[in-house]
Amino acid sequence: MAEMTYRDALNAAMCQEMDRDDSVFLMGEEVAEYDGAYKVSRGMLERYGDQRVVDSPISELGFAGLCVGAAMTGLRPICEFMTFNFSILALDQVINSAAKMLYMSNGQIPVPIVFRGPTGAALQLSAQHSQACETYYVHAPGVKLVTPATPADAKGLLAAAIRDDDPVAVMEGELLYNVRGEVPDGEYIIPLGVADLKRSGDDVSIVTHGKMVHVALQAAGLLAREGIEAEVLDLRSIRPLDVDAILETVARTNRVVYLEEGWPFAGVGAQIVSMIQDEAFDDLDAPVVRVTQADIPMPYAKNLEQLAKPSAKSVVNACRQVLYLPAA
Amino acid sequence: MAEMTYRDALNAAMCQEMDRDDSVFLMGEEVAEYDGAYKVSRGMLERYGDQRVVDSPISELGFAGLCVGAAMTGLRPICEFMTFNFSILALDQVINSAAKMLYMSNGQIPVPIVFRGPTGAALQLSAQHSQACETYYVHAPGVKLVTPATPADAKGLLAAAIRDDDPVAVMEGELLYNVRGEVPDGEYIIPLGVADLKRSGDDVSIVTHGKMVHVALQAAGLLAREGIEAEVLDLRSIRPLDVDAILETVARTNRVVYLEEGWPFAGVGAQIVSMIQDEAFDDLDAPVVRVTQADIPMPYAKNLEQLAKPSAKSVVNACRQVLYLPAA
Amino acid sequence: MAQAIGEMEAKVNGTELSTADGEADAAGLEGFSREELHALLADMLLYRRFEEKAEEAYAIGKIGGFCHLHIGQEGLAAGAIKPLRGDDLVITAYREHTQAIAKGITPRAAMAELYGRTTGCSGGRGGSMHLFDTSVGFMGGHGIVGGQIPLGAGLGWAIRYRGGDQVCVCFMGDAAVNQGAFLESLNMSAIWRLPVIYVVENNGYGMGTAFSRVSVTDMEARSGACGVPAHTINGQDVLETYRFFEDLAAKVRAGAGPQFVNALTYRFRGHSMSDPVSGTYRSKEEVEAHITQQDPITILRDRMMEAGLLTQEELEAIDAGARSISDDAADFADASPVPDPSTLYDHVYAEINEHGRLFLDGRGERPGDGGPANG
Amino acid sequence: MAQAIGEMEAKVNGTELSTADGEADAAGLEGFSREELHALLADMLLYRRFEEKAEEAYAIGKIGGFCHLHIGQEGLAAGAIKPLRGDDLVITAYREHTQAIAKGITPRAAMAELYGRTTGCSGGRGGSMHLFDTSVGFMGGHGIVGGQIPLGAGLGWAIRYRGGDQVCVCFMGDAAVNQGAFLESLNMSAIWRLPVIYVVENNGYGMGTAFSRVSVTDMEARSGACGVPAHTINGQDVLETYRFFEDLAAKVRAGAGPQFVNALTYRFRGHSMSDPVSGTYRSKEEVEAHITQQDPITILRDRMMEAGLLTQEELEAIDAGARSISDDAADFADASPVPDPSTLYDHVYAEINEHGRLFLDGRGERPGDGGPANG
Ligand SMILES: Cc1ncc(C[n+]2csc(CCOP(=O)(O)OP(=O)(O)O)c2C)c(N)n1
Ligand SMILES: Cc1ncc(C[n+]2csc(CCOP(=O)(O)OP(=O)(O)O)c2C)c(N)n1
Ligand SMILES: [Mg+2]
Ligand SMILES: [Mg+2]
Repeated sequence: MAEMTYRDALNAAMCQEMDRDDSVFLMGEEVAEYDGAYKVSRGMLERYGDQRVVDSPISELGFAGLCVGAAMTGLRPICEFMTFNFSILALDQVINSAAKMLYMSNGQIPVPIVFRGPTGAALQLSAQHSQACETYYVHAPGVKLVTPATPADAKGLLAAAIRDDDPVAVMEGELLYNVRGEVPDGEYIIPLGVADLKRSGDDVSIVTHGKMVHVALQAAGLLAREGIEAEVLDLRSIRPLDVDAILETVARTNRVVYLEEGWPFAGVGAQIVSMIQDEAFDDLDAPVVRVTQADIPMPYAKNLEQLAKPSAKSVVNACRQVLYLPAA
Repeated sequence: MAEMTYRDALNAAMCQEMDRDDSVFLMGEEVAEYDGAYKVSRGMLERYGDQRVVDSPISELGFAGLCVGAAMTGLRPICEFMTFNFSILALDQVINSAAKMLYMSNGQIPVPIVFRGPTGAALQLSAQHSQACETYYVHAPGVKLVTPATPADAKGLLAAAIRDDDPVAVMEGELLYNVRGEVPDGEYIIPLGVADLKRSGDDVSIVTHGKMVHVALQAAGLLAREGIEAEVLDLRSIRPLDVDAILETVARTNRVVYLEEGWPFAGVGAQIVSMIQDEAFDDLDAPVVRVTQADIPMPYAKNLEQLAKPSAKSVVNACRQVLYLPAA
Repeated sequence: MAQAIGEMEAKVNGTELSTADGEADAAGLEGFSREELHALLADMLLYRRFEEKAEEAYAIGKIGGFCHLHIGQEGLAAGAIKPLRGDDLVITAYREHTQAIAKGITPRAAMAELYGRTTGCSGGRGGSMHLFDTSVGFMGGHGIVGGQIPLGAGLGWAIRYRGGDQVCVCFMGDAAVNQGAFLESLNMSAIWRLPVIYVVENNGYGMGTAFSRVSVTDMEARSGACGVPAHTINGQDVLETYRFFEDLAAKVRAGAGPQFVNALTYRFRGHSMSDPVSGTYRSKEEVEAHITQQDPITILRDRMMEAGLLTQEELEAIDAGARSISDDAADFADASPVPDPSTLYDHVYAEINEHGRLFLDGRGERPGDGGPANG
Repeated sequence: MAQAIGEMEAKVNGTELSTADGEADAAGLEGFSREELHALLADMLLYRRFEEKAEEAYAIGKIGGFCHLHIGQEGLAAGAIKPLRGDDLVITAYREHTQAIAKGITPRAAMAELYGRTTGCSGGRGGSMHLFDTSVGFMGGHGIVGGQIPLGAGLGWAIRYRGGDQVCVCFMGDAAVNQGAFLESLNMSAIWRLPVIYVVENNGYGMGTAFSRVSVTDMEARSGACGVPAHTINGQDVLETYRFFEDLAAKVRAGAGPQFVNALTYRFRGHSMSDPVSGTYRSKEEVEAHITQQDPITILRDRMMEAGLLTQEELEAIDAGARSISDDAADFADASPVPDPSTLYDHVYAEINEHGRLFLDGRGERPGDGGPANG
């Protein structure tokens, strides 16, 4: 175990996989000479050379498609989007090529590609740079999605994603890159599809993913002061989804809040709620409450942005709501 | 009232609005000289000239963005996608420009644009040409979406969409274009956000939208033979959403099936189920069951395609399921 | 400026190989053995008969969906693909039946795919627009206009990455050069010197839109922005095309970097089976003139006959062979089983995770149909 | 082939207007009155001081998010925008503060937007990357690289549709020409002869990537594929730039169709406030050399002084004016109110429907925050 940042954990996962497998390469804007816009690929150009760590032009559709094409031959590209906001330009290649290729070709052409980069809001980046993109990636069958919240998860999930034979989106967070935590040394893999109980509690379940895990833990801390014990279930993987873990926490607490940083309409939370009502209808003592970004383009002004983002306070109040307690 | 096809009703709506407002124009692939790939714009080139009915190059991102730019000055473009499958290439302009412009500009720049064309599957068009695209359009606040199922709705909703000051996606269906029905003469507008009860019944509610309305009605017919009276609520508009109408039908029958042609994960149905469990938790006698396309890329083979699409039989069985009856 | 269809014809007619000119014809055959000429003729006739068979099958509902025939453009399937090596890669759009056969997919496997049968090269899942066979280097069959262009760059990237000396040939229609993906892919190919030959099958139209209506430049100009060298060839002359690609592939193999080929050709049928052959966008006369004067099969046949390298009997025998292969392919397809419903969910993911649920169709069973789901 | 920064410098230095050459300088002032020269100098100094003020405010946390300064490129804001008419339209990317001011947004409204205040030109909702003021024809401020290019084509379309004689100037960075949107937009502009001037602010780099690393062609070649005429100008020479745009706008107004301008310039600061000024991608020396030899303000100042059209005192007065306007803008911004939380949901939709629910934040109230929702 060593303490390191989330950023360095991602770097470690890429290096771990590039060391053991020549078919892995990294491509994206500023990943090589600039060491990555957020320095995630620091030192990798020097270590692996410019054939395996490649600065692309600003051509999201093109270089994502190029990476998919390379993956069609069995290479394992890590395609970095500087942020997932920009990947909306590349969605056609994600959905129509990466996601559908295996099926259309009757299993002949797996596409072992990783799409990675930060999703969601950072600080005051305004409407076009603050979007959480999970829904665009998980709606289509054929794509997997993981959202590591801690350095250890970042290392284990990214490594697993690189080894996976399917297209996997790894959604990180600009605000997570500096988060520090213990990370297992050596080869470390976390299988996709396994949620992680980040905190136990009997009274209410906060189910969440990605950087909202930290907001959930903060909220759980506040609730504990009031004597309410919240469980925090970090899905870690949205597709595949650890349905059993969700159903277990529902059965345990009978009260659920879903927390995510993206928009509500047809968001990940909508799917989770729909799944819970379908499979644990009788376990619920109250409707699941969703806490999401306000249903608006992200405003620039600091005070508005803060209001628009989910806060620990809003999660606390949502928990109180499912417990039929008045807002704090 | 005149009987006409859905195709002609769309044509009538566009002509009605182009006659009364010079700022409306139509742009898209093959809309002019070819009369539209599906002949929706038949005769319009002759009637309005090549400045208002414009064949675009195959440049979805470009011409959608051009239309958004034109709308920023107050023009009212109708941007036809030959099918919405191809609009995935244009999503950046839909989401980052059209949907966010008004908010980013603090209300200075409305974007009164219509995006229209067929969504979803037709017959054996395989994986890349059979996708229902609703989720990609409704996830982002700032965009509206309507899905007319009948010729009358096609006329009234498209006309309303053209007059609306916001970006509105009008999702049609290749398999609907030949559907015939009574359509009101003269100026005809159906306000966005008003669902339509296409059939009344006390036992179970089938809530749906777009071309699935016809599958729902077929299923209701089959159920009636068994003495089960199903209500068919056609949402018509997904955003704005007629929540009251949904809650009313839930309160009346206490049993709901959501039917859509798209994929399940984070689909429109997930949002509707989530909303129902939130706002009508105690009205439900059974979990809402969703009937959707199978969660796979659409296969080409006829038998597989049929299996992958929602069928009247699958809707009947879903209705039986929420009534706790064995499958038929 | 605009490369109107008239101008295109002028170019096509302007080559030495006009059918009216016996001497030039003889010259045009140079470098091909009798066997080679017979093989090319047989290939193109097979493509023609295969497509006609598909047309027939479509008319009686054996084939569904969109079906885009290559009739009239066979010179490019044979001329551009036959000179390639088996381990070279081909990727293309949706008008690809004959290209698939040229690269090595059997007529049976191609036709069975059109019929949606398990014996099809994509197991019946892909259909007309999505033929695949990695074992012969045929990488599909793609339906989004321009979508295959970045993929083609990626295939080239992979070849270079592994240090191989294969080439990738990436076909597209003339309308595809207006997609942004074209610019992005050619630019990346240029800066990384990828071994990719981009070929525009320039039949003058994207559906009902003449190229001259959506471009003010000639096709040749399109790749210049990115510094990819452009070449224009007469795609109706299979021998010119063959020689050209033999040469160009060798150069690219040797490290010449990406190339752009503007191959002039003409589509003899409607855009797809659902579209009329002519209409406001092109006259019946225009189509007729091309069919009579610019048929790649007729052009080669006449030149071989004039040069005494083909007799009427031989021609009939070759054609009979082509017909019987096509008939056999259709019979084979018709007799083949449709996919088993139990396979509906196969191949959505390569790796079925041990953990979590990948398919969200309910709790292990879809309502109604009883389809499976990964629980 | 590649347009390396060295070559770019050679071009910039190769113009007649080298600062070392007194005679050429005098000639370069021709056609401008003393007042006009003073005004241009004052404009550019204002842009410089405004950006320095923003830099300062960012450092102390008054401005947040991404903040991309135009320092070094002011010649283009003044030279390309000042010759335009009030009703002409400008659209651009995220490095747009000075362009916004050039088009008529007040320094107060611009600065207040950077501060996220209600008095900002976008009410505090847009921020640094999204300045808007339709009343002066400034159409934003867009953050997706290349995203403004189709929008610019659309503005041109609207002008032509209405039969107006305005022009639209659409700015972009050098890296944006690698986006597919560039090809698609220029092509449509060409086929429909839209009155749009596409201007590349060619500062040689997209973040840390030299243009020569992502292009094998010169910038001039980029618009040729679509048949849009290309021009290269020295953007550090505000007078050359001004004259050029005066002329070009007149031509476009008269129906010359779309144009492409490669304006050579240089960024004196890091890509954004979060990035270093120099690094592995460009040396300290390179930056220094440009700052000392290619500052558009110094170049104009020296020439005016040499020609006896500017005294040191006048310069100081102009600069003091620029500083005081910038200080005033910052004070104004600082004293302005932040947006009222109750406006959070305003302007998501223009038309709040009478029917149905548009905002899905719960049942009329968001959990926790108590924000409103349209019920
Ligand atoms: C992105 C996209 N837009 C539109 C279509 C519909 N479409 C299919 S083929 C076609 C015309 C393409 O013409 P061209 O590239 O010249 O190829 P050709 O059909 O002539 O072989 C169109 C518009 C599509 N499949 N994909
Ligand atoms: C589509 C997209 N990809 C990536 C980015 C991140 N990004 C912002 S600016 C920039 C560099 C742009 O360089 P250039 O166009 O030359 O403009 P300059 O910054 O030099 O003015 C990048 C990569 C973005 N905003 N949008
Ligand atoms: Mg064509
Ligand atoms: Mg630049």
